[in-house]
Amino acid sequence: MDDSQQISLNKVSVAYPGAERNQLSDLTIKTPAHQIIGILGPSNSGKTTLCRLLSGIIPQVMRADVQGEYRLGTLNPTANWAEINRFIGYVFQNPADQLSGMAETVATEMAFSLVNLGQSASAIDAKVRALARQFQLIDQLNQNPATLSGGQMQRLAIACALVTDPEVLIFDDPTSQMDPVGTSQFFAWLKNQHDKTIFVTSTNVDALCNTVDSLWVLNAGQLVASGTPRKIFNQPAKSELIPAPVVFNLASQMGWALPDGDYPVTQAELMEATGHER
Amino acid sequence: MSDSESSVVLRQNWAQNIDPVTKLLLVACVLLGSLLYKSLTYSLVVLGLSVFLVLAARIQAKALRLIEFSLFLIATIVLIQGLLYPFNRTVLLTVFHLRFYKEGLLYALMLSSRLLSIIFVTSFFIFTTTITENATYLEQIGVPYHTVYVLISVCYILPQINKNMRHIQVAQRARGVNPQSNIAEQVRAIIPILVPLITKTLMQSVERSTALQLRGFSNPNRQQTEKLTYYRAELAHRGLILLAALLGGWKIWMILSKLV
Amino acid sequence: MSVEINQLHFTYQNSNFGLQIPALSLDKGLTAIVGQNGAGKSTFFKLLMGLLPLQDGNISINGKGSHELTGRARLTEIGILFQNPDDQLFNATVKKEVTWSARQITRDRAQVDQIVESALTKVELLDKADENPFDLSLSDRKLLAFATLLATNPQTYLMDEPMIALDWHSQTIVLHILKQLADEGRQIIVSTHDMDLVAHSFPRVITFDHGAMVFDGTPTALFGSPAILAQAGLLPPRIMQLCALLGDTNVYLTTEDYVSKHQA
Amino acid sequence: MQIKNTNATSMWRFKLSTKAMVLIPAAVGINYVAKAFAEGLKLPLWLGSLGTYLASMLAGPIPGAISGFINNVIYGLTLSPISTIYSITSIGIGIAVGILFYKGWFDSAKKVWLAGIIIALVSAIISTPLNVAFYGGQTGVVWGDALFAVLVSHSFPVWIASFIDEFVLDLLDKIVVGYLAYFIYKQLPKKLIYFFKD
Repeated sequence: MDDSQQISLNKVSVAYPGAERNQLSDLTIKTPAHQIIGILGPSNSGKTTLCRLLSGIIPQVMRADVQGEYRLGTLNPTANWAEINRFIGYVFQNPADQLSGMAETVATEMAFSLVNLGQSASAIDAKVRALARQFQLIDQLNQNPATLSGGQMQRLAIACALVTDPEVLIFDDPTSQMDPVGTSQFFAWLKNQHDKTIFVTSTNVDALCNTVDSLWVLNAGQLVASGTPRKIFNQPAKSELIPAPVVFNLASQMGWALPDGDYPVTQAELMEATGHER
Repeated sequence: MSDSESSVVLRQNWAQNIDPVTKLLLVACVLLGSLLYKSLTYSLVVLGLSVFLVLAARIQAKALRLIEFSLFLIATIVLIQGLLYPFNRTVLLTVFHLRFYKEGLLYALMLSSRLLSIIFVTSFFIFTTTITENATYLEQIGVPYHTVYVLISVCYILPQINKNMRHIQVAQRARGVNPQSNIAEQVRAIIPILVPLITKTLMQSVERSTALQLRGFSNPNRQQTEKLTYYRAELAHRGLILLAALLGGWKIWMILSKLV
Repeated sequence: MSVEINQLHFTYQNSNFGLQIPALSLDKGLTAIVGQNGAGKSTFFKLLMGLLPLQDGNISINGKGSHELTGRARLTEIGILFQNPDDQLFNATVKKEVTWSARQITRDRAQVDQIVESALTKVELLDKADENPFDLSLSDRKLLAFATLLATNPQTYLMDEPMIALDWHSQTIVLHILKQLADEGRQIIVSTHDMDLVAHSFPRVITFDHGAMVFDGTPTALFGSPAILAQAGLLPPRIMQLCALLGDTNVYLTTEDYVSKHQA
Repeated sequence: MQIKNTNATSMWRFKLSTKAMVLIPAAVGINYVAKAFAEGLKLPLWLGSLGTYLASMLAGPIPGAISGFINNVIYGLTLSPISTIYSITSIGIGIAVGILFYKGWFDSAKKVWLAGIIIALVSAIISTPLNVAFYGGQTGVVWGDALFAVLVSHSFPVWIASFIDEFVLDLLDKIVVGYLAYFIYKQLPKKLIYFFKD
């Protein structure tokens, strides 16, 4: 696997100016790109700081003293910062903060990133309509963004991040304000996004385990565990830091193990372990 | 997505076919003129022109509402200048044995007509342009997008700050602060309302600054797609800049001729 | 000591949303309010707090008409924790924030200090007493807002989505405190999306849908009627979703509940 | 804990970063809402420069001056056209606050009222010629104009009477806003202060 397909962090530490302790300390990991990575951990564990580092917000927008090297395939955020939106789509925890504050209609809001790239009106119009259809916002195109409902605003924020077809997507706790139906729709949509590198932080352990390819577990700025959800929750020295998903609790208490002795963590593995899948 | 207008699209109201920058230059000229010239006839002429402008654009109702702010002020000007203008000589009328002088009243008339003409010519700009029209046109004539953003986003941030304020007032009432009762309670409510409001407004501006940059805000080859066209915009700009130069030049000429 | 509501009707001016509650009595213990975003949960809470005008019908809070309770008198009867703590924090330090609330009900120095210390200890923020509230994480800011509510210690607690933005440890802290308060005989009314929380901790659950009360009973009864769940746009607890995948459509509240019934 | 200006980046850094550009509209918004709040209180206070103070304290005199200027221009082009004239005064206030803050005059409560007096002086010095030119020396505030009338009737020259009228109002307003800004700045989270500082 050549370097362009690798995500690698080597002894990465980040400290905000005036902060007593490092927000991230000594992160080291090497993993293939083009997968969905879930980032888990208690509050103050450094999840948001890691998202800011990977996207280039640190140090481009937010000053911080960063040590160590980090690579996202061939992308170097600081080098091509002016055209960053071509490579990275970032979705904030609070979608309202994502809007440009200058658009009278949903369509103009979605077009903002493309106008900044200097694309032609027709190309922008086509792209915006396609995304509006994909995110059920087609009838809201001429509506003022401020009048959207919570769920619509969340979908608009995601659409704005995707409009430039970026290779890397970063979601910082996107479903915290969504109701259960909205949350399951989001993770279902996320599961079938292919050949993109996606980072998603969340406290919803069950949804993450069912969706991601691998998990990074942070605690107080350190990477305490990483790997597939199955590997992480079947480790003997599993820390009490992260509550296990319901699938794992159920299977471990009922003794439903997978052929290799691990207990299932995702719904698919549960079906396999209980011999239900057709 | 409105497609780009190629030829001069005549909007229904003639005033909307004049570009925003011309209207702003008009306001600047009237301001400059009233700063430089104290003559009554000049001020009355300018007032007449601005009233005609407002009537022709059929925005007199809205313009009058803007005037309400200043009517009380104009009344005090007439009162104070009428009685106390330093160059008062000839008594015009006495009311409740208060002596009103001709010179003072004329001076007050000059001041008031200037204030009214500024309000009228500004309302010509306010009530015949929209925020997006201003933003698009400023960028179209070459104003860097960063500057346009700073100027125009103010109009969008205000509704959001007011919404934040209402949420905070409700939240603080639940904690025992009641900002709507007597003056003492209102003063005591200043800190509990303003601190969260300002912190939240500044935090949101941090988030927005990050979001903007992530969406390519500082990209040099940004290309606005919409092209607005107006009636003889170029000509109007040059004409008004010339007018401003004339106003300034004439004043300097008058000062020099007095000295020599 | 209970919250009595009857013939309550409320509509916002320029929207077709209307809240109707014919009759409802909330007595001591834990009660959950569930329903989709926009179903009327927050409006209901604001009406109980007297933050929205009482259009018609009446609400009595522990024997007193809700709209007679003004300013400080209400603080010891009923209090609310909003979903977003940032609208309420305005003091220079965590300690001063809680002290401000304590001083709304008592001026006695010793009593205030005792209230502040006990509130901060319960939410485990005592070690951050001198920090600026806005330098804390969102999870800690929410615990701080909860501490200010504990400082006034009302008879009725309204909690609007308390678990949102809290990490797991903080969620266990809040739940533990709420259970303690319920055992002391206070009314604890919690609006939430977390059906697992409702299943494992709440003896009573009320469901709102488009401003109407469509269910009032036990979680077991609610999760046993798929029609109401579908109408209100709700999902059953995760254990039931899994069992459905395995072809078992019985009602289970927790994993332990399932295991104990199948551990033959 | 007062954030000293650790690295001595010059306070006159002109190239406006995106941060300053987003701070300016927020500062103007704060000016508006503080002014509306003061009008609700019916006290002889404007409070309309609170946002300008905070912008100068957070990002230096240039963003402070610009937010003051834009505040009056936008206020003039939306609500009361005459206030466009006073954008010059707001520039003066922004610069004065920026310099005083940089020199440490907002470090402790005791110094703030001194800073307030200086800012009131700056504001009055710039506003008086504008008041004379446009209002014949008045300020538009009833309290101040009554004082102006009394002074002129005791044959004070119009310029002096107008300056006193403006200064008395500015004194109260600029000191109160000074303390409000001082108190709010102390409350702001560290990460916000560092964000706008570089």
